[in-house]
Amino acid sequence: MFGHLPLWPENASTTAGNVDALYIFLVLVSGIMTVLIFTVLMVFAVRFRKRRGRPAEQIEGSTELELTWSIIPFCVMLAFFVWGAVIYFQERTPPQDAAEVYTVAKQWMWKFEHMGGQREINELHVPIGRDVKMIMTSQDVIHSFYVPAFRIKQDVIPGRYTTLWFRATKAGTYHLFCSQYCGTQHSGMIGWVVVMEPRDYEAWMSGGGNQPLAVTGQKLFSELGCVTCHRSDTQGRGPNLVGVFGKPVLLEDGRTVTADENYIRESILEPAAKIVKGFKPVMPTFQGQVSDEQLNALVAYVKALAGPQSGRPADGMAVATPEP
Amino acid sequence: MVDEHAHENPALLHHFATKEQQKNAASLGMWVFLAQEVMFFGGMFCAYLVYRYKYFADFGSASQQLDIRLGATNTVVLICSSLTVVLAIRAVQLGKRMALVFWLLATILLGLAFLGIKANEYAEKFEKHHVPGASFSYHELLPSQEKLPAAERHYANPHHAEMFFSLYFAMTGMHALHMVVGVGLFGTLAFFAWRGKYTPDYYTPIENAGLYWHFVDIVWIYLFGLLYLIDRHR
Amino acid sequence: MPEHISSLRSALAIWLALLAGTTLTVAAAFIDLGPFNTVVALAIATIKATLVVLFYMHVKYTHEKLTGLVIVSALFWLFILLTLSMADYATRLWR
Amino acid sequence: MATAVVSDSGERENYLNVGHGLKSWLLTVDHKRIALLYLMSITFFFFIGGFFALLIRLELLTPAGDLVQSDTYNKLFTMHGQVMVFFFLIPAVPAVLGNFLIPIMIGAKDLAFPRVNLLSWYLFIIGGILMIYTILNGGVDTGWTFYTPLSSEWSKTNVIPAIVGIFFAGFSSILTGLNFIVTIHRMRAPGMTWNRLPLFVWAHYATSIIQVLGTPVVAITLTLVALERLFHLGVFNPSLGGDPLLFQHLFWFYSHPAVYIMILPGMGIVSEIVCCFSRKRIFGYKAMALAVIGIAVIGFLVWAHHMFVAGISVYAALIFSLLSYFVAVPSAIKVFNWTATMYKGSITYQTPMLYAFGFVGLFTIGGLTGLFLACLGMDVHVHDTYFVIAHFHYIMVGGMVMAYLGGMHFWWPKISGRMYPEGWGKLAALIVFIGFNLTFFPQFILGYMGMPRRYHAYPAEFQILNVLSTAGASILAVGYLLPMVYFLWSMRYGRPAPANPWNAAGLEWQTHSPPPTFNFDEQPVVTWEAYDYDKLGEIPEREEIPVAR
Repeated sequence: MFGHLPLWPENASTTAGNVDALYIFLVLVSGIMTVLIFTVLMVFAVRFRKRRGRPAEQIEGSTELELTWSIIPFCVMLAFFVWGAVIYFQERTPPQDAAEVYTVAKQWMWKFEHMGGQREINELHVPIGRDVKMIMTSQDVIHSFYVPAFRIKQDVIPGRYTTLWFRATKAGTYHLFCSQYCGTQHSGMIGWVVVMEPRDYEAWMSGGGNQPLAVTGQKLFSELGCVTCHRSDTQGRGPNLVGVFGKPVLLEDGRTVTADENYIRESILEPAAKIVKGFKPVMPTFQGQVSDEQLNALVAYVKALAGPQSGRPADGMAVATPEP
Repeated sequence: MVDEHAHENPALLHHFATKEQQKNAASLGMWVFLAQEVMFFGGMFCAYLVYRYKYFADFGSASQQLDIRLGATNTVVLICSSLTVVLAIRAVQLGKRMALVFWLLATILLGLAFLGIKANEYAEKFEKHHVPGASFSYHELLPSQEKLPAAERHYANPHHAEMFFSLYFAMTGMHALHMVVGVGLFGTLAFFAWRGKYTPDYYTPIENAGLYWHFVDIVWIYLFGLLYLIDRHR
Repeated sequence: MPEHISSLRSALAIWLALLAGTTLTVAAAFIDLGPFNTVVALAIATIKATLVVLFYMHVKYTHEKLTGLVIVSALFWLFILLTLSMADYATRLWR
Repeated sequence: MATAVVSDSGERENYLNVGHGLKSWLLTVDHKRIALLYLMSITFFFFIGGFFALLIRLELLTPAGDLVQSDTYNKLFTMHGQVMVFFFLIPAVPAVLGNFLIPIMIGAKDLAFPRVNLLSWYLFIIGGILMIYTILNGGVDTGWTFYTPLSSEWSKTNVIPAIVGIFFAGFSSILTGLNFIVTIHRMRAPGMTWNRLPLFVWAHYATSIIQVLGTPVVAITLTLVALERLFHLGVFNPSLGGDPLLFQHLFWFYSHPAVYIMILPGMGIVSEIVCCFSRKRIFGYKAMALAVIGIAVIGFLVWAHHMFVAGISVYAALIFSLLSYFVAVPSAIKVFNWTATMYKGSITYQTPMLYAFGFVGLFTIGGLTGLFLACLGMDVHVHDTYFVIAHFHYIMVGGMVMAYLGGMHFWWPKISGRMYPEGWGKLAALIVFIGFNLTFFPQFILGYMGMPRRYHAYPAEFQILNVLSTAGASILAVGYLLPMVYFLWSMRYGRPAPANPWNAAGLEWQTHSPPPTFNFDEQPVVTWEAYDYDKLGEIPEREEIPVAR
């Protein structure tokens, strides 16, 4: 856009345009303020330079003036705040039907797993025009998932999920950076986000013949014995998990929580933390027994159990062909 | 030469106009120092608050592993030491030198008693493997689980119990460190008091050390409530 | 400025009150008051602390307003630290 | 001039010639001598930190990480940050100029606790020695922010010595602040009411509040990190359910207000300079005094704007974003009132005034870009990029260091008793201004383009701007070396300074240059308001400045 002198990152997501508009607004307003102050400073400096026979004229101050130049800028700043907050809320509210990518960050690489079971390292393929939700955790220190072309960023923290979403608008290959300092190879923890036309993306997804993530999760679910208690009828010792995801859950202590990814993750690792009403705290912890990847698969399976009507489509399963 | 400038009254420093100004400055300085101490402990109280909120029941379980009798004894010991400090200040105000020395020594003794009991508690934690680190082990019920049939009882998350003990050691450790400093301070004061340095006219160091001691007492009052007394009824 | 010399009686009275507070708080800990156990424990601790500050630390007798200002500032800053931190933790699960 | 004590050598006795030998300096309780001890120490650390900065800029000249290893680079920016923040920026103005001037400005003989003042210097030196030990022993690579769990579990470098060093430096800072608070409350000369205090003193009062109430929180927080490394007390350990974000909350509770520890004293200096070289009373004294206190208090309510993408609750983010905008109000008042002070003044352009101009301009840019970062949607994109680097260097280097240099020039005649060479001073100020902007302005653009901070190697498209930045840094280095050279030169060859070379208001100009040990020959009694430039007339021309003696 600006020839060889780079001033602007690529604009490749629905968010990017909003952030750019806000940025231009901020640059304009603060530019005007800067120019104003600089001009006044310089005019005063020249006009009121020392001249013989013209002593300084003492002025005590003026409360009206001071109030004026506090209140007006403050109102402008409130506009900054509101605009910024609106964009932030959009960025932090993932759409219901987003495709999901489970992400595990570790020193110093990004590991992605799509719903169809495709795994990637330091490269993320996404289609144009499709909401994508990243569900991320870290195996060691804090990392940060940053795609400048999308104007989005989210720290990735050990011990819990953080999420982020975007909708790519332009095919191309864009930088993926780790923006939270994470040790020796911090600047090497980079990769590419490859945005593809939907048709190319379908082709890419169907290649390889992976097992969908939810199917991996289903297998784990039986292997680990979860299925003996979490039965699909009401006879199990644990709650029936069908249709649970995304719904409010009433707990034994009277609180209500929403069954999101972090809740499911916590329930696997720390079953006693939030007991569903009417159940006994009998589930053993799986901390240390499942890897972050396996945990992701289990979460994906529990979400798939909720079925498409609750929002999360099983399209990852639909796109990919299960193993023969 | 600064030293040559010394006044007749050795207690009045050169840069103060009056003794009253000097005394007021010292007192304000001490209070500002204590404000700083509030925030120093405040950082740990903040951490405690966050984790107590997140791991409510596990903290309750871990708290019950602390010896409430030793904790209560220590509270009483500290309260008594606060009284002896008050009596020491009263003694110096009335110009009773030996009484002053006596009450200062009594304070030191009570301070040492506190530290002794604390050391005993720490030793017990080592024996029970309740010290955070590789050897930590914890297998205790959550509060109010004894009433349930054995199969349904639930145990506290050992990781969160370890977090409780991390905070326990950090908070009581920092407090004990302040006690050690206080005992040293009072030792010095007792020595100078015995030499007759403090008079009804000049006893600012004793007053300020007293403020410090009372502050450390107050911190303990909160630590006792927050570490020893939670979820005891279950 | 006339120095306040605390009377033996008031010193002992406060001492007894503090001991009573300790007994009370231990006793209260064993009674099930629901969520009020913490409230009661902290309230008693605060009463004890206030007694120490007012009487043993002579704040009640001082003519110096500054001491009060320092104490209030310290508590206010502690309040900022605790509430604004909890503003994050308490609202994390909101949706 | 009042009769002065004359020493054996025939010179008037002052704090500099009152005693000789190392012992008379190392055991001094004179706030002016302690200020000079601090001056030497922080200058040393400034050049160490600056050396690291130059190596960082040299490495970033090319996209590939080809000058040093990644680990070395990480240590360079970590130690650049730690040395500059904890061992230069925070003590710089308070411990040097504040220490020297506050007692004189309020008409006192010394700070309230001279021995505590000396103790605080020794604590600083212990901290400094530990920091140097850390550097010589292979450095530390956690970033100056010590984010857990990197610092508590994963880093294999000298985290504990660095933390202990910073702990000592922190307590030195607390004691300085405590001393100032008590001094300003208790040691004011007769007639020196709160409404007559110079804004420099007000600014230091506000700074001291932050030092006393903020520093202990970071002290205990870093101690907990050290305890986690030493004894596995896992307060921030994620595998025990510890929340890494709690560390960030506690760290920024201090470290955001710490920015105001750096900038508020600078604001105080600029108020003094702008008034003197405009021959004007400050515009809106009360608002200016209230503004510094306001910044100090509100500054404690905004810390989590460093954590908008860290995973805090969106509602908390909203609160902190809104509160952040409240700091902008008193900051705006400061800038506008300085400008208004110049209106209808009689302005001259001596070196200190040039630095003050630079400060107001660069602080404006730094402050306004701060609004970008407080703006939630904007911050998500530019957080942890070079935009942040540029922003805080505009505040800390463009703001605080400019003010510090301005103040050093302004009060150098008072401190040393000698005039600095004016021509060289102006040249250096110009070089610093140009070098600074060339170094840091390109970084705003780099940041918006998305270059993350703390990157050893970077994609090639960022190179042009990085080259500009490195070029600027080399100019900046010259600009910083020059004053050091001519200040040293002037101590021997500079023209002896009269008591009040600027014909300035303020008690510090009514005593000798350099002042006697107890600051004044007679206890001053204040009967005038601050900045009574209407009674002082014009600033003398260079050649009109009377030669002392």
